[in-house]
Amino acid sequence: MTALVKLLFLAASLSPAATLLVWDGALAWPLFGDVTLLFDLAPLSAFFLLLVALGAPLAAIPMLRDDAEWPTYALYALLLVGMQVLLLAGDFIGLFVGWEIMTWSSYLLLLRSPRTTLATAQSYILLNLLSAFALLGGILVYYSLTGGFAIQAVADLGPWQGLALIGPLALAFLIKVGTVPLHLWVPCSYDEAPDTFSAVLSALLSKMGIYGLILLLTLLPGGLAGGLSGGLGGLYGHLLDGPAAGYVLGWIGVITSIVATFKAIAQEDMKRLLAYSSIAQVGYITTAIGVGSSLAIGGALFHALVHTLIKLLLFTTIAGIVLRTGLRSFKDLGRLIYRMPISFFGVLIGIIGLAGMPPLPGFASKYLIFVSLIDARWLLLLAAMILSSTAAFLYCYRLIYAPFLGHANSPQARTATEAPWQYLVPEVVLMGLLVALGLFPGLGVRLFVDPVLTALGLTPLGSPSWGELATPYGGYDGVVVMAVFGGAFVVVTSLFFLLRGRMRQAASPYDLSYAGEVPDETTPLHYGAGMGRELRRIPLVAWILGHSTQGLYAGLVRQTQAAAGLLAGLYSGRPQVWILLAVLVFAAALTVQLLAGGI
Amino acid sequence: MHYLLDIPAMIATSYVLGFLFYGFYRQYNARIQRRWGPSIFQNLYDNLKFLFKSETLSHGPMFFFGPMIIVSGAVTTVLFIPFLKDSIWLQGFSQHGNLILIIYLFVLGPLGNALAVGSSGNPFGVMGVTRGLTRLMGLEVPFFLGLALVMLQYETVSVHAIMAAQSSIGEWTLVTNPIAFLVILLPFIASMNAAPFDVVGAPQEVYAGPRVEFGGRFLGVLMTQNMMLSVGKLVLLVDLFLGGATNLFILIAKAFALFLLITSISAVFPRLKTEQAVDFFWKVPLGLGVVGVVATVWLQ
Amino acid sequence: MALPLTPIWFIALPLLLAFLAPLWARLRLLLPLLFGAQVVLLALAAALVPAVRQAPLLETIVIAPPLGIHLHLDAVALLLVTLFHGAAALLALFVWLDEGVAHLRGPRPFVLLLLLVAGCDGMVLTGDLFNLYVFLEIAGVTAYALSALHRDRAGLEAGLKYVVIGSVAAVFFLFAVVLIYLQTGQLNIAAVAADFAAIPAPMQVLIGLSLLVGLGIKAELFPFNFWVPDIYQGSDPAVASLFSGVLVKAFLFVLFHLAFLLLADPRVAQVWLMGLGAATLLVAETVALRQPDLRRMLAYSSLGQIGLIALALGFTSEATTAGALFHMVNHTLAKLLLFLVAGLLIRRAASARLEALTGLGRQMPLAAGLFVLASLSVLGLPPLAGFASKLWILTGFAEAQVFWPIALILFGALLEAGYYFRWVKALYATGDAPVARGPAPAPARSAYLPLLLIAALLLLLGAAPFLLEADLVGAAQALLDRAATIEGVLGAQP
Amino acid sequence: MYRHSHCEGFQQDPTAQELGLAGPEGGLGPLEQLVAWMRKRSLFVLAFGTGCGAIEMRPLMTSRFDAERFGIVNAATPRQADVLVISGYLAIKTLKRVIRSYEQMQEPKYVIALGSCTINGGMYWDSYNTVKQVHRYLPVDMYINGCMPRPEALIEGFVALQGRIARGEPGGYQRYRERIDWYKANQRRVLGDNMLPDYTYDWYHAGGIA
Repeated sequence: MTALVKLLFLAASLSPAATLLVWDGALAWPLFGDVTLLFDLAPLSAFFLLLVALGAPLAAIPMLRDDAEWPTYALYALLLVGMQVLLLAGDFIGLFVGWEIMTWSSYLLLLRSPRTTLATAQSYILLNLLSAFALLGGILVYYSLTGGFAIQAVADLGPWQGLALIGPLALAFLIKVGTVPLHLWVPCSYDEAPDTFSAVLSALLSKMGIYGLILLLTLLPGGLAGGLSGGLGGLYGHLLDGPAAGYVLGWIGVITSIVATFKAIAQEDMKRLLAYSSIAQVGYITTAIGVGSSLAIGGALFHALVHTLIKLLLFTTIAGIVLRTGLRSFKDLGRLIYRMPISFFGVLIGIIGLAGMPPLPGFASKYLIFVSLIDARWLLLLAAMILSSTAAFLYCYRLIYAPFLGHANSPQARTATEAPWQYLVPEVVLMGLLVALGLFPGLGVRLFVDPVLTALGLTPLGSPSWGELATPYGGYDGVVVMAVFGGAFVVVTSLFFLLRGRMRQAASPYDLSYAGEVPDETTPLHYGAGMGRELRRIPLVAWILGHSTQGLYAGLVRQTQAAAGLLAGLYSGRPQVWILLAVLVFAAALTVQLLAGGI
Repeated sequence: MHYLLDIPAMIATSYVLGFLFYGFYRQYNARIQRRWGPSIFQNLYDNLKFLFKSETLSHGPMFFFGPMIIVSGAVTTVLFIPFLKDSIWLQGFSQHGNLILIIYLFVLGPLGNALAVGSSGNPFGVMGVTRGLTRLMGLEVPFFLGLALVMLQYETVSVHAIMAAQSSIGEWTLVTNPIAFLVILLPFIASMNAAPFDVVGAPQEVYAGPRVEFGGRFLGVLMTQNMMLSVGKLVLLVDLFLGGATNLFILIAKAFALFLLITSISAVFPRLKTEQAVDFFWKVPLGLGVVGVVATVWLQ
Repeated sequence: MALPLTPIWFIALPLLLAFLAPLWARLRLLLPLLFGAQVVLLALAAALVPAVRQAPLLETIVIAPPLGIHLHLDAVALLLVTLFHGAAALLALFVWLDEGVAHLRGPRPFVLLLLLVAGCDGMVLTGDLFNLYVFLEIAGVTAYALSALHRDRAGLEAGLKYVVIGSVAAVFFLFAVVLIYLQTGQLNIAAVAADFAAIPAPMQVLIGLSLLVGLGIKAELFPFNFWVPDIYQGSDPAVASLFSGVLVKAFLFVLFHLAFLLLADPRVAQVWLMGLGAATLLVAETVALRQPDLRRMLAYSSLGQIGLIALALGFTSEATTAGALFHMVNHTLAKLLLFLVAGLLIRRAASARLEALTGLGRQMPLAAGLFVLASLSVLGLPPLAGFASKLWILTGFAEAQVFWPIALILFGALLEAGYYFRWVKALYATGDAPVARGPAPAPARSAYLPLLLIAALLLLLGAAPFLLEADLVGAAQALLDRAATIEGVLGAQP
Repeated sequence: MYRHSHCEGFQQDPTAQELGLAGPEGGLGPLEQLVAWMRKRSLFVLAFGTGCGAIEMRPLMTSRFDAERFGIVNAATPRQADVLVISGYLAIKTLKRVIRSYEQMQEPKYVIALGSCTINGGMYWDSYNTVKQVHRYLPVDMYINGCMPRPEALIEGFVALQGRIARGEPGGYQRYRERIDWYKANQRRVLGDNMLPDYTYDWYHAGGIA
């Protein structure tokens, strides 16, 4: 019985891939009046559907492990359906339907976790519904402008109309993306969601916001085709070589990534750190979308792909650790490298990609984004992005050091075993994909990015060879980098062994040079908890870490509650009050009307 | 075949220049302190001595691979930097690389080594690594901004093209875009791990920082890569700002001039704390960079 | 003899059955008949559809001129009647299948339920002010009795309060009717409408306002709806579902029907009705945020929905009106489901408090799932019916380039989500073991049949709203087209 | 009344002195010579300031006497050091740390003990708490006597050590490895249950001998 259910579940998780492969032709489903759902597969949505098709099964396999009962499976399938509807939709109503199905099914999935608190659940659903309703509002504005729901570029758009159209839609998508200060729901929900589901939240759901943002650009006059004159550029003119409106979006993205990066460094919880880091990564994509040039959109798409793979890998691996140790805090783990080697390599590959280190694809996408910023001559944005992407090294190092290196800080960490195969299979697959993509960025561009760019009317990046990533500003060859590094590594290692002398293995992990002292288990040797404390002495970082948006939202909630209490006072259970009020209102209205009537 | 000669040539050049420069550095410091100082080959002696230590303590596989990774990173970096202008020699694989790639390769090795430091389990080492990463966070911003000014000036990220664009002294980036040079100068000193930004390996404070557990041949390996990488960085700056070099002697001369400037600055300043350094980078060089951006980009 | 298919049966059949209640009680046929009657009437309504699509049916039974019973069955009336009987049928089925609601299975509730539905039918069907008043009183009185059916303190208090406020409303309404009769000497609505314009303006205002207050109290519009939570909380959830699903709709219809008919220019009423609707929506949704009692929360939520419907109907554009009628249908279904599920949950937890229901979803997964489904529909989230109707309303506003109601409705929906999901979270919460459960056993599986039926309807209407599109648009036209109605009625009069 | 036999260090144990290891037969090969010369030219000093003698290390390193001329520089950690300088009298409490640091140094490694106190306890000759003869616990390569020995003396000592290194004479570390049991016994006698872990001991006994 359960086996059958799990089999069905796997089949369902493969449905996006099936859709991607076999979907052809458009389907129309009338609702009422002139509202009709059109389903069609455009290259842009095909790209994001590809992400879902990749991610869905890989995220589903670990779910087979935990004895999750059928509701989880059903909701996950529903979530996939929602995403497919969203991506296939050729009109806004279909988009909204998919969006909402995605929202509430993911919310119900979030509730499956025993750790979810009321505050988390409420912040998740309310902010996401705010996004959804903002989307609906924008859609209605669009409808009143064009008289239809089909997604296509608006013919001509005044600045104010543009604002009225862009404003709500951008709000909706930015909430989904989780940009500061709308990111409240992201960390807590990613953290408290079921461990195997956080991967989906971070890897797939956030990408839907990206899809929306790119879709938003295509709405504007001339779509993206017009280069600078099209997209955001068509709205409020240009700043340097980029669209002025995009400059704002760019800063939103970069500030998001900076804030999120520093918050991530300060986290004590692995999943929370990953949550903040995914906010930061998506911030880069937002910036790139703000630039809106061919390079930038290419970089954004590439980074979306890479980030999906990386976050699936990292969240799955961390879920494995949590499964085996039951611990999620940096200060409790340590020295797992000997206990969970495969997981170690998973996290290693993940953070190398996250840090954007060559030769993994994280560098390719960042390279495209950097070059696009230079091309747009937005150097200050570039510097800010460098800040966050360099600061990212800190939390990347912490992510690998605290759990895997150093000293085991808890009995669970001392006795943990390697994660089960349901976790390892996706990890290995993802590692392979990442390495392959890092070797052949040109191939990745050719297969995934260029079709979308051509469909959007942008000039494709093109790639002379599989390994080479080419831009007008010059490129690099992933194969050569990897080959040179690998060759150097082999040569150096062999040379090292040619040298005379003995290698001596440390007799115990506590055989450390410790100022002549002899440390032991009781000595606090694991630096995982305190890492990055001195950052707080840097004024900027201290300011960022010292502030939070929670107070704002809490205040909002308090005020609403107060208003509710005030109004509830009206609904006292005393009939005489009711009647009195009714009569008073009657009299008042009568006098008003009569006076207004002027008799 | 060409590569078989070229690659060893590049590695040898960077190594030899490396220990000579550092030997000079120690003598120079000694003279400033009214000492005789060691011989100019002292760094070679130290390095070889460590490489021939008869015993080396290792803390496990990851600890062993760290130094290997960092040397491979240094070699890779050097091989992606063109040493000479319009010459087929000492080019390595620089046609397949670019400036941004090189900047990232600079930190590739140290990050790999950081894993080894972590796996040694010595908290002082990890403290040093954290300081190093924090300092990196501080210095990369103005450093990259300055380089971005250069990239924007020549509208390319290829070192070859930038070098080729500066044929005469009048066209050196140092002359045409001095502000960019000023912006990157101090961050560059920090990236060379020279005073006053050398708090990472503070011997008494964090017990030699990242290197605390590395002895014997590992230490020799680390010294080797340090020398090579420093030379690589110097050569890169020569390529970018001093118009590159057509032959080895000009290269040495220009690199030495640059090195002299750096050592002179670093010899006379006391050490900064980590957060002081970062704050400094975000105020002075970055502010200068912003000024540069406004002056050279916005006002055109 | 073949009985003619006339609208009169909608009222006559329930009355007949109700008066013969003791007989049925003896034959143990109460529950089957309660269900059967509704089904029969549903069938009758279905049978009448083609005829009504041609032209509204008129039926006049003259008692003593000018007194008589004028029945006027047009598209909108048919729609509502169908809705009422559908809802009543589902409720009856639930009462039949679920042994839990013992106090709803005797002869007294049998009579009351039938009379209530009959009264509502009458209000919708009648074309005569005096009959309207009569039916209004029938429905009202039965409602008082029903809410007091629960012979406990809360029930009796609710009943008493209901009597008080209801009679006040009736007074206002009667006052308006009397005034109209004095002014025009007419009681036939159409006839009144024809020469309402002749009445001096101040008198028009007086009549209009007293109508507004009287029906506003009954239809639960904002400044007059303070009584609602108490009543819904006090009376049995099943009964409350009938109030919120059927009774209120009938009153709402009457209010707007009169407003559209009497006023030559609906804009006069527009500001009042839309304003009241908006106020109701906002206030109710806000107050609901802090309700610790499930029944009160549902009551406020239904107030909010009423406000939304009033807002949309008041706008008097065809799209919004059709959407509003559609929303009436959806809201009736959703609230029926919500209240019935709430009844099950409350019975299980022996309390309606939030903390008492914590974690109940793990014990009654099906009930909790249905609760979530209905909440999603009320919130107007796709792919459920509530979404379609809300979208219809919103597009109606967008077409007219009027955006403040859109913002208001979306904001209201957000507030609504705020409290609905609070309850959903509570249902699925884990950790602390929920407080002591009542002795009541889990309800019979069969009891879920009607609930699942409603859920299926919600899904169907959400996925394929075009099934009802023709009827809804027709109804909207019938409701809005004043001239046609008057002409049709007066033209057909002896 | 105080008796010599109670005072640790006076029980002469001649074996420690007698023991000397033969150098490599037939001198050094060219590569060994080169390596030896490199080792001679670069000595990283772990200056363990056990006593007042530490005061003499500073002028040695700084401008006046500038030991860096001889390639003698300070090392931060024992892992990087070649020479362990025990500067002055060695309390038993400090002995443990000194041994620990010595064992953490990587071979080849040398020990220089300076000051009379390290030779015979000096002015602490009758202290219950001062190690009299360091070579019973660590293989001292070079004693530099005097109280205090001036930096010139230190330099002379270093130069002498360099000479031994260049000639390839066996260092004390070899003796330590050969006689580890004896050294450990001595250490255990004074340190008692405050003994340091047996990492090196186990390593040598696991066949770590080259």
